[in-house]
Amino acid sequence: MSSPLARSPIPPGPATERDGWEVDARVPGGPLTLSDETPLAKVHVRAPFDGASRAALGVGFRRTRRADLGAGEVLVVGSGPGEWLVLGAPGTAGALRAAVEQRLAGTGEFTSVLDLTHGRALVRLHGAAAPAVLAGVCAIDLADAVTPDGSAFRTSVAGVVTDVVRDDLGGTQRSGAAASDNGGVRSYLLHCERSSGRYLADALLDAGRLSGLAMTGFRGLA
Amino acid sequence: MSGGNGNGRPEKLRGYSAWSLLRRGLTHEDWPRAWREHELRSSYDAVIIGGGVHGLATAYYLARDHGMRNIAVLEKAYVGGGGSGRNTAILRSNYLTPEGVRFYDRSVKLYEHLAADLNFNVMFSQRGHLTLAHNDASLRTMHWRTEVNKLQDVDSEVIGPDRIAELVPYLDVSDETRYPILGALYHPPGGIVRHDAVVWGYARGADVHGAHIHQQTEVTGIDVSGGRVTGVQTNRGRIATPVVLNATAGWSSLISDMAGVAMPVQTSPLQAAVTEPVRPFLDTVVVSGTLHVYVSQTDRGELVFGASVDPFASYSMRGSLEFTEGIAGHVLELMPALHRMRLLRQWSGLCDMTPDYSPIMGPTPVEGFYVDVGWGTYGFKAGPVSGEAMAACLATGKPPEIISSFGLDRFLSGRLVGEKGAAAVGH
Amino acid sequence: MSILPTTRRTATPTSQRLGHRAGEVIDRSRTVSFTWNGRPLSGHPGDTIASALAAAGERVLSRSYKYHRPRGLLTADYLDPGAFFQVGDEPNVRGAHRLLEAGMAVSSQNTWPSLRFDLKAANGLAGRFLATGFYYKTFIKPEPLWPLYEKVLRTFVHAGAITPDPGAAYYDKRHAHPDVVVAGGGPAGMAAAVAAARAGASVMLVEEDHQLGGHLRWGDGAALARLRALRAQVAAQPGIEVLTDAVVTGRFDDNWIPIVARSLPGITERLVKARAAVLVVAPGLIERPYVFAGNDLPGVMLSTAARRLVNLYAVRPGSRAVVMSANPEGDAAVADLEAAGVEVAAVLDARRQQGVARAHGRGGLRAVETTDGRRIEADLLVTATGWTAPTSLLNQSGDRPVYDQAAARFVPDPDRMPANVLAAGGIVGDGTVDQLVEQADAVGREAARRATGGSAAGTVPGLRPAPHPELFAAGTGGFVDLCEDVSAKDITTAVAEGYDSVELAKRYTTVTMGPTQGKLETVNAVALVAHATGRSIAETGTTTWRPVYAPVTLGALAGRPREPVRYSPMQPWHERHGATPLVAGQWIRPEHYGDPAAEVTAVRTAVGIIDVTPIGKLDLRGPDVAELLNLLYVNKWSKLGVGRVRYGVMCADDGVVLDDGVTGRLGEDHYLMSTTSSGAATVWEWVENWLQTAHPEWQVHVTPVTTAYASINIAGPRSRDLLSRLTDPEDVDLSADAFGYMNVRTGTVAGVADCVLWRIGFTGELSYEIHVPASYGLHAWERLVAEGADLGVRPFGVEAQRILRLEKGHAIVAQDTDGLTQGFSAALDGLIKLDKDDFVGLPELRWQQGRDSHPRLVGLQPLDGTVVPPEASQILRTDGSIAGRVTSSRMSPTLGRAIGLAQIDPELAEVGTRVTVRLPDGRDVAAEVTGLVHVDPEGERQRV
Amino acid sequence: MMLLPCPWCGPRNATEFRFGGEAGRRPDPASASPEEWRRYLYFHTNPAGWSTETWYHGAGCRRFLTVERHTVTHEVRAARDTATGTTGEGIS
Repeated sequence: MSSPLARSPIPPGPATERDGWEVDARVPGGPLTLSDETPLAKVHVRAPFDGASRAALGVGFRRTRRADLGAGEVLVVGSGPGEWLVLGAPGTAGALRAAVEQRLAGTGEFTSVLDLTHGRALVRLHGAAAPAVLAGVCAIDLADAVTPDGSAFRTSVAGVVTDVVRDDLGGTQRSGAAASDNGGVRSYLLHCERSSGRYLADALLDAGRLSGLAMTGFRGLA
Repeated sequence: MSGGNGNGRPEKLRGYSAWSLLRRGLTHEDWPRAWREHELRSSYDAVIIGGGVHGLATAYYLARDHGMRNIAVLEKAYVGGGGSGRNTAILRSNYLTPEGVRFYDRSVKLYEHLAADLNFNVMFSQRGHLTLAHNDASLRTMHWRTEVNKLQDVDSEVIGPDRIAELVPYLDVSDETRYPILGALYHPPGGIVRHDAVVWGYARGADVHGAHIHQQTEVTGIDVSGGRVTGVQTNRGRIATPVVLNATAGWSSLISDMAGVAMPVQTSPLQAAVTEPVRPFLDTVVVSGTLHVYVSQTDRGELVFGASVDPFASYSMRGSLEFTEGIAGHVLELMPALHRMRLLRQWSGLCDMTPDYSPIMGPTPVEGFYVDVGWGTYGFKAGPVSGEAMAACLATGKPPEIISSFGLDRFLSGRLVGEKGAAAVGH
Repeated sequence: MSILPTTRRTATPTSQRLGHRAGEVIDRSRTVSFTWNGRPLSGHPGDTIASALAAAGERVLSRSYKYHRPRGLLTADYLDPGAFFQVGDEPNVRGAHRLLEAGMAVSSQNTWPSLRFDLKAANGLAGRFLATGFYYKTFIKPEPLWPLYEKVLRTFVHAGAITPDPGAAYYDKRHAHPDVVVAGGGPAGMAAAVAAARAGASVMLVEEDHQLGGHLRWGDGAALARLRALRAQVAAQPGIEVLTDAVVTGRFDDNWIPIVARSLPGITERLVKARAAVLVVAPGLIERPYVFAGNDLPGVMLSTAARRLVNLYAVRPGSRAVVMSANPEGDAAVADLEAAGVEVAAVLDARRQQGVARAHGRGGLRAVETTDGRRIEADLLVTATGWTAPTSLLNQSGDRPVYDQAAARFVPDPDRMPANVLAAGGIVGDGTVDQLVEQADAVGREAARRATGGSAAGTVPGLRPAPHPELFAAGTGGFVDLCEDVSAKDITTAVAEGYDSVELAKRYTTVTMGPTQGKLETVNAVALVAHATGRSIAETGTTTWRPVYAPVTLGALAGRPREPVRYSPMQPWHERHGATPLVAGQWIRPEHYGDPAAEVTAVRTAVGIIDVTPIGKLDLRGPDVAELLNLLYVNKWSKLGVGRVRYGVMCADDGVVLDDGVTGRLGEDHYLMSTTSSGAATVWEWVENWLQTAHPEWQVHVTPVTTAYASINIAGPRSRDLLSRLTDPEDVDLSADAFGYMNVRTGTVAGVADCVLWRIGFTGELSYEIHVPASYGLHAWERLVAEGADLGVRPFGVEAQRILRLEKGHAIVAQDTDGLTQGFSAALDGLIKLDKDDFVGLPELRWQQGRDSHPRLVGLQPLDGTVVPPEASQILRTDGSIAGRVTSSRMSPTLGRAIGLAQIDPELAEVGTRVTVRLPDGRDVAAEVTGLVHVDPEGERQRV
Repeated sequence: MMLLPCPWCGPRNATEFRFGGEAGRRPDPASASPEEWRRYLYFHTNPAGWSTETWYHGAGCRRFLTVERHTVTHEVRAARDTATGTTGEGIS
């Protein structure tokens, strides 16, 4: 029996395989891009919003942080009151879940840790014009003063309930992209129910049509 | 009794005709007032609160058919200023339940002869009414309504995309759309009417038969003594009366509260909008429940749009942007060629929504206090039949059979009316 | 005089283009060709359609609504009621605002057979009889003729036309969050924007015209110098986004401000939805027309129109003019006309009781009759009789304008404005440009302070409206509304007939209801009503200004189509294999793959697979899940063992059936709940509602996992054979003893770990529902298809599933029930446990059972098995009354006969009762009430 | 469109929420009379003024909120998480 291949809901351009996933083979790059990041491990945590678990995860609702919880570098997102989303490298979901469970075990709180890697679609909208594109389909104020780098919020994006994470990437890493004041290039991770993923990606591409938004290859968390 | 039956034209209601128009055009003689102003009496045999189509029609039939002439209609602003002047003027009788179909069918019949009856052209345009089905479930409901309608001799049928395209060439009936049109409930007697004309015609008719119409007269209290009504307080003074009818919309629970009678209603705005005119291209009324939109084109060439009520309790008539965005998006889903048409004006009316999408009509626990309320988004259609039925109810103290399903007591006894099944957007 | 219109004998119009003007906006170095009613003409870039026509000497631009009277330019701006054109397939184009483009096909609207010779103008002769209320008083009898009259009336509609072809257009939307939106880009708007931005606010400055500047643009040299300075300040000031050819179309709750922006590259129109902290309303003033006999003749125009034509477009508006002036702007128009070489035959100074009584002419102005009885030959009459403050945006914010008699206009009431709305410039009062700018500067600073400082509202300097004579109507007749052809006489007639409030008169005459939205007409109409009733204008009051502030296309409001749609992971396979799509809510599902009956037979005789991914799935964790299930389901859950699944039904507290599904216990504190596809979102919210509002003390975590799993039902006698090829018995033992009916297991399927397998039976066959982590759904499906080839595996769609479940008598919520169906009417007698302490819906269900008068859900079979009574066929009693209806029906491929389910009144619900079913074609057929289950009533097939 | 001040997410467009009606109390199902039960089901105060209501922030924090809102002006004077009582203070 061939080992199963995991597929994203967003059809790739030229496809290749990576960590058991079919991914878009293009080298990521371009001034304004959308990439399918669905293969990232996605671990969902529920716990009291203001207790020991929050302390253990190091971040509360509406903020993110990069950390190592014991299974490599991850992005911890305070995605809701008493809800967290932990994003890690493809293929690490099992280890990540175990690491998070272990970290929360000592809190004595009522917690749940679920692997939702296959339950959610995840894309990254990247580039200096990303806020302008997102403003076409999202009512939240994307100004630095309101939603700075490291913000997380859930809202309706093109009619789909979406977790939005502002996760600017360092300006020196990718030439050609304009950097914002704090040195990074505007970048948003958008995360929704898997079955809406294809629609969301299409809607974002459509919203970015006049700005030159193009699909590019898988980037990963870095 | 004076006047006559529903088809008889009382002697006094003549006056408007092409000939008299010509004569006055030549002589430059002014027309008489359509209804007169009167002093507010200190007592009336009955007081009707609300100068919309329901209140005025009730006054008209009460005076004409039941000989009650010492009656007053109290209107806090101007006649027809509430829901009667804010609805989208669609008439139909293709309801779901037998009691609903029978009731609204009587209303359409009265509307068909209303112009002649009132000697006032209400411009009832029976251009046909299409309710589109975009999925199995709504198509099944269309069939259900059709079958019930046919058993009551109401003209309804389910038609397919080809017939729909013939009736409305601008509709996109291809299966390429996000909400494909699978079929439609076609109701030829349905149509649109000039809503203000209905109000004015009834006001003129009620006036001719002796009813007093008091505009700018706001009810501020209802006097109840020993479990029965004794009078109403207004901004112009107290009126003694043994019979009070609450025929308001939007404020119906507040008025009933004045008499100590609780109403199972939630008030929410219903929004509507109109475009600039274009030359006529849409002959039928088009409704899509799935897309929450209804459209018709007036004789002036404007498109009139409506939707479902705003999804929360509110007494605001300020309107909203999401309403016009939603309407425009959904209209263009149905008729993509309309994107260059311009929306000219939007407005709101207040609707009193009941738990079972049916009205509340008849007596209340307070003797002499009657209600004709809870009309949700469908009150205008029922104006004539409600007036006829409530007139009988006020005159006899008992609700006539045709409204027996709509009593207030049904909510406490758990016998709700079954229109809920079809009513999400029922225009 | 060549420009005098407009009979068929008129000579060809000649150019009226003037020499260079200091403030002109046209580019004379280039020409733009277009056609006017098929005739080639040209103008310059920067021309509006109307200015190009006026430059070409065209004076009659349209015909009026009711009487088909010839009309020319009145305001020469967006509002001009005489300049509505059809441009290509676009109707009602504002010809005095829309810029000329090369190749435009411009035509006048509603003229037949031609603009110059309009047959319907005969209506004008009947004008005396077409007076107000005409339609209400005629065509009443005979009744049968009304539809014919109506058809004729509709042919008189004054408007452009649309075509069924949508053509190409691109509309989009954008959200914006400026601190301050300034509505109006005249001197006050520019000054307010600059001041607010200097104070640190982000500002969006919105101007309806194509350039900033307002009235400075058509002013004198000093005004033009001031214009350049202000524009330079705006351009140099960071933090201001300027939108020209854009309009604020409304103000909604919490300063939600839609702005339609045009002239953006690649975009037909964009709707900017701004959530602004503060709105500054600075639209200036609108010049008000004067009502007198003949006031609609081509050649009669406002002073601002004449000045725009001369100074912006270098067009001579006439050759011999009379000017009626009541204000400095009117006086300035005199100077402009003289400078343009127009002979000013007379200036009537309204401040000295001079004025126009009547205008004479046919097809165009020929002479002006003054109030002192003079008759002056002229082809141009310019009026400057007063101003209207466009208070609509303020009214939408809660303000009620008050009438200032000394200034002869309604002005905003500063006490009624909310703290997040301010007014600047001419709408507030009058002054020199310096004074306007000074006030606006202070407003801009205050706006920034309120937007960014958050402190309590400070004071805002006002501007006093300047004294102005009250000039509305000469009393000689004329039109108060040129869009709607409503005359002054119509208003007085309406009042005499009892339509004596502004709102009633408006509705009776339709005054102010046309495309100019009353901006030009309302105050005159109010004045006429006041005069007719003997009340003052202040007592009469004004009508309610409703959104939209300016007409908006449906395209702009709609934007790009954005209707969310959901797909299962197997969708690519379905598309490749010819599935007929079914739109089910947001989901696109396979209805069938060509032959639903054969798909049914495959399930009954071999094995079928169906994609049931849309079935709602909730992951429930925590020690109190069983309590939750006991509360929400009508049946009991406390004793469900680990590894077991159970069917449950939820009702609401009114006893009405809400949803159903199976829930399995995967671990001690871990359950997986399934719901109907359409109920997935509702049930999730329902569960959260009870947890959060009624039992926050319960420890339960709910996570929606509907699309975390690809769900596949494998059904049929060979389903075990098929599934066993993809599983390892060491991991999941499929044998009947190890994995019995209504059990759940977790394990690896087709190499995919963490799958959930339920043995359940919606189809009545041996069947397994497998839930595969969604990324592997397509893989698992393809493996099932490949491994099952020799077993006769066949994919089946929703239609086959409907038949299969109907054969088994399984009700579908919302098909076999409706919005009022309580539990005991859904054949749940065995399931509902009235002995529980509580569950949602318990009291109503107890009372329903006690009454015992409710309809029942039953099986139904027509005696003639070849006749399938369509769903919704009514069941009749002998007296013809309705006793019930067919809720589901199909031809059963398994039984070879028609079967159904029905809701039926209790007296006919006994099994074996014969009933009459009325078919849609009117025929009656006999049918027999049966048990719910038509195939395998004992359920033996699913327990193997 | 009015803004609702979500105690968790901050001010959001009302379209992100679902209106749950006036906040009411469910009678004891064991002892409620039909009339009491149906008053709970169907009869609410429907004021033209301040109203205490339930809203569900379905497109945001997915919490049920108790909101005091004016039904004429749409002004909101208080909003808290129904279960936790959170009013927004102390959230970072």
